[in-house]
Amino acid sequence: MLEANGLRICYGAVPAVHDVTFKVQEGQIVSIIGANGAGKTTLLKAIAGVQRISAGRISFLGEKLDGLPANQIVTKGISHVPEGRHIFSELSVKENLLIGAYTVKDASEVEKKLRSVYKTFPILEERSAQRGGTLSGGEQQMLAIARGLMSGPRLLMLDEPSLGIMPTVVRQIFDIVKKLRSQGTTVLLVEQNVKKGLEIADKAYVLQTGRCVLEGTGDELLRSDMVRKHYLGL
Amino acid sequence: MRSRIIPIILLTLFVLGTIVFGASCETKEPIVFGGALPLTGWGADGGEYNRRGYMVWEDMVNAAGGILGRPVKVIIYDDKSDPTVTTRLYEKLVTQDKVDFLLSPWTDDMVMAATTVGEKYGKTIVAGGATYPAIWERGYKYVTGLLPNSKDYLGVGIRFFSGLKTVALLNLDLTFTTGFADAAEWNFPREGMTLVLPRQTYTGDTTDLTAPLMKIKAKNPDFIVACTGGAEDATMILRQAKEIGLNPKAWWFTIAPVIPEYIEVLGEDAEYTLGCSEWEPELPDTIEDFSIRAAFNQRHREMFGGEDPVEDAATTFGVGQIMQLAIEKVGELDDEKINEALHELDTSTVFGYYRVDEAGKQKGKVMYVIQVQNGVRETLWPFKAATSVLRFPTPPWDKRD
Amino acid sequence: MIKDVARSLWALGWMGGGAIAAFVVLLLVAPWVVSPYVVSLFMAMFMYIVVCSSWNIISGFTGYVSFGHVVFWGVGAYVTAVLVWKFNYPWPLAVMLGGVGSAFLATIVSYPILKLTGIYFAISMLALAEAIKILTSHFRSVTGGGGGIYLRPMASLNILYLMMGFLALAVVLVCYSITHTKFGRSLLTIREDETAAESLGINITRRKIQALILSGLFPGIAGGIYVMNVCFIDPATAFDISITVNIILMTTFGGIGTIIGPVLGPVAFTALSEFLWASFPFLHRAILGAILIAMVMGMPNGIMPFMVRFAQWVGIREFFSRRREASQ
Amino acid sequence: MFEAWVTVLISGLAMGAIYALVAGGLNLTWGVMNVVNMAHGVFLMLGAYITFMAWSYWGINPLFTIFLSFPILFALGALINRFLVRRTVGLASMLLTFGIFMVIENLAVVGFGGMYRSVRFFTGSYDIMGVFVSKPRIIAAGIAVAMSLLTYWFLKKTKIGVAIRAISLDRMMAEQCGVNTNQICTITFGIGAAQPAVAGSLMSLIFAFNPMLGRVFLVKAFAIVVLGGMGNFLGALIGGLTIGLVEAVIAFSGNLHLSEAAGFIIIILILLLRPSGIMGRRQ
Repeated sequence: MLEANGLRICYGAVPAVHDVTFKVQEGQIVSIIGANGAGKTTLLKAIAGVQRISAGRISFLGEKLDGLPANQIVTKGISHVPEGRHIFSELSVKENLLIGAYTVKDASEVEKKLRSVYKTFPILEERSAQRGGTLSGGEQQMLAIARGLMSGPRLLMLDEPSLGIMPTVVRQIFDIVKKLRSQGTTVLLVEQNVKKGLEIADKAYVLQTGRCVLEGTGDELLRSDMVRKHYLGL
Repeated sequence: MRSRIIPIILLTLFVLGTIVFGASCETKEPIVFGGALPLTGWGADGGEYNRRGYMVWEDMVNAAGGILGRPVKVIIYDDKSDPTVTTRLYEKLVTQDKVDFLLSPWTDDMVMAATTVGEKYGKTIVAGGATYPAIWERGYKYVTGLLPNSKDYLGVGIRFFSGLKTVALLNLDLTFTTGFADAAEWNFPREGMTLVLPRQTYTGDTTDLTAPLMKIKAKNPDFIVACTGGAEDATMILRQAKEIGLNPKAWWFTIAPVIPEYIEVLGEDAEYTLGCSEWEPELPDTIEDFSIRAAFNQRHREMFGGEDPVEDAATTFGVGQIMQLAIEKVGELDDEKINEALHELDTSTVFGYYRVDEAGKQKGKVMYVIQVQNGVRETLWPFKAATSVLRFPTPPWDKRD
Repeated sequence: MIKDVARSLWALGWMGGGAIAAFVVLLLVAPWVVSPYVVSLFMAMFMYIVVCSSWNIISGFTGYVSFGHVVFWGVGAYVTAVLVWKFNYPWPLAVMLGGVGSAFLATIVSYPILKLTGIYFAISMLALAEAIKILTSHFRSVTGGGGGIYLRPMASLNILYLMMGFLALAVVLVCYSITHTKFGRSLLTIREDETAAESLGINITRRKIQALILSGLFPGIAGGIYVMNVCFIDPATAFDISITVNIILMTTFGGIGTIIGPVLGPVAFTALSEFLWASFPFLHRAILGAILIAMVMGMPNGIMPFMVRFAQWVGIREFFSRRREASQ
Repeated sequence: MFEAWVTVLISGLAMGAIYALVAGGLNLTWGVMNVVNMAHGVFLMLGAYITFMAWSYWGINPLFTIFLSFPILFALGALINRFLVRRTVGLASMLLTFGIFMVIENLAVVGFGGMYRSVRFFTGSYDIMGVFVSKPRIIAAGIAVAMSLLTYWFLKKTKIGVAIRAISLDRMMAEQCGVNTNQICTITFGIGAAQPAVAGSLMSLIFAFNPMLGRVFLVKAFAIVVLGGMGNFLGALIGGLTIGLVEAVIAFSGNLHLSEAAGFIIIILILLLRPSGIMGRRQ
């Protein structure tokens, strides 16, 4: 579904990602794991269209993506839930969700989407009139995911959804991610929490200082010596 | 038909052009006059009228054979309404362009700046658009004035109403309007008037005059003198006075009533308001010696699309005339002698009588008292030149039709 | 501190020293070569170099963008004018006291106003300038009110021009040397990250106050020299917001936060506007505006990067880049 | 005395409402887009001239001319953003918009001349039990408040409005939600230009104006935006009314100089006490 070939991304003159190639199959959860500064977030930003790529090619459902502005990438069916959540703090929860559905033209369709995310995240319905900035970290993360879902994406990209959140809520979020897969949404997950990220993944890639060093199914990687030694400390 | 006229006109112009060009090549070195006027910035309006006065003067002097047999050339720069630039430009005129004589800039700030340069180089200036007394009270040797200073300017108007007892004073916070307000305060007790409350000063940024006008209304004065700078603030005063029903027996404005757009902007609200005029285009010849006035009006209309000259154009034309008279009296281009001559002259120009005291302050100029009546300015005083009689008292706003 | 300054001046080297010497020679020779008009034009240019460089200390180095810097210039001009007019002070002393006056103003407002950051600081300075303008009009007995103050011409153009020229040189050298001292470096740290600066043990409040006072001092002297030249000052001229706008425009144009930027900006602007004004008497402002638009679109970072590239091309990169790095 | 006070206060509030409308437009270009818009004043001036010309040449009722000045200046603002402002923020945008200001103001002086104009349409006042309410000012203020509230409603309730607010908070994220930020910013700048134009149209009923009209209001508008809280639209309205009221009170009890100075001193004081404005979000 999503294919990235030979990606090279630079900040100024310094390359953050060198020659990375990966694939996301429809209906799977694909994890990209790696240490801080490995270039995972940069990779997602490039797909989302907010980071220019210097070389390589990104295609989605056979269409070339790179060079498109970020707002058009959303219309292609990709939704980005960035690191740090980026909730619109002064907007109400509902307004945050409505902005997520900005690309959906049909009002009844928006209403339907809204009902469905409220069903997935009941807490958000309770808080719908509250300002986004007043939510707790876990609630904000849920709101960010819900907002990402509002455009009805075929591919949802999650960047560090477990960062700075209580473990119980993290479990909740990962359950929801699994549920999304079962409902037919493909998920591209970037995680620093390697164990969690691999357990859930159908396919995973390990990124090290901007290079893809290992790939395989989640289980394969969980068992690989390199991952065990470097990332799980076993 | 049209097709034949155009070539003929072009041909005539060409021939005329050649003749003028040829003639100008033959004539002697011109006498160069230079000055700076606000052609851009807040003073652009007045500056443009001033420029027209100089242009007409140059044209008419040259048509009449120039001064001392030499043609005249006028250089006008744009001072951007900024006195700093005026200073620089007059330095430039004296030292780089080496003009023979300086012309006056427009308005007190700029005249102050220009005369400072003139004083330094011993170049005399006949101040045109300036009334602030300080100009002549600094002990400068090389400045004379064409306009009466503000004490005299205001005195005429206030004397006209010397029967009224109570008065209120409004004052725009600028150099020349403050000069007017000072002069008004100086004049009031001399005519037996008392200020009912301290002068109400407003700035160019003031957007609401309700508060000071309400304060004045509470004291109900007979007479209101507003030292306004132009149509803008006069409009605000009159409209808001109408709104709150402020009804003195007479309204007196500085500057505004002689500005062409004053009546246009205010319409019937301008009725009954009085002001002082330094110059009116159409007046009987009996009051001052205006032999050249008709010619000036005529030439101005020809040169500027049929527009009548306004006060600011007559001022600068008058400045030119005075310079010319002084030069012709001396008979040579000597700065010292001409400066002396300027202090001694007792004569008349398009603008009016010219006679100055030792400091250079104008003493001879006669002012006109005017009132807006039925949408036109009528002259009330001097009586010899009056075109109408005073309408008094001003009816309350709600009793007007 | 003084040692640091001396060392930094020494670090200017032959090239820098030569440039200063060349400037001084040109400054001294100019009145004999060019007409007084050009001299007064240079003077206006030097004045803007002084105020732009001073603005740059608080706004470029320290990162506190001031929208009301004209207030220091205006207060300096007024203090000088009042001292000469009311108290008959000798004018050179009055000019110096003009600087003291504006630095004093900077001192009293600095503590509260520097608690504000970013746009709030900018707008407070703007409001301060407007408030002082109106109060100057109001207290007529001291300031002459809206009618302003008139002075007799006392100083010759050349003297004032030389004062302004040397003042400009002094300010540029001060700006240069503070970037090489601990004081200057702490200002740059404050600009980058105030919290980090504090954790590095920098007394940020004190540093900022010092920067504002320094930044208010020189415009005051420049205002005093100005008023001695024009011999006239009124509140509308002294606290004209367009002077602040010019300062920001010129410095941004030349390169904000650099040493050479506040020098290049006024020079380029004065030359350009002078040329346009002489060539297009009625449309010069529109044309200057159009050029400004074109420049922002064409070189969004001001002329500095362009100059650096030009300098590289000429081969004197060293001269520009060293200063630039020092300021970053 | 009581009637006099009420007259003065109503007049102050009316002026405050007009300040608020001018500041509201600036709040969009500056508060949302971070463009330090020095050209704001010329939009106001152009609005005044549109009304003047429509009234004097075609005799159109000046109140209807806001339906002319709004779309014309909206289009002009949108074009300016599309071709010029879009790529700049902060100080660079200040440079750029100052260039636009110089071009438009200079062309206006050449085209319209420096002389003062005014629309003579309503004059006089309503006398309500001894309280004088200026007709032109109260009508202008009413329209200004309506316009401010309409904008507030637009930002609060419409899809584009929510997108504008989202952009003011986090432009990058809004883009990633599928908002075409360039397009929305063009609309925002258009409204930001059209709002002062409506204010200008209203002012042509009140003041005699020339091409320098906008200058007086620019400084105050900047201050009011900060006073109300950047990006806060109700705040600008409240800030404008506050300044209008305070000026009127001090003008009546003290004098005009002090009243104008007080406006600015209050701005400094409020910022010192509440650094993000009356209604601003705490940081």
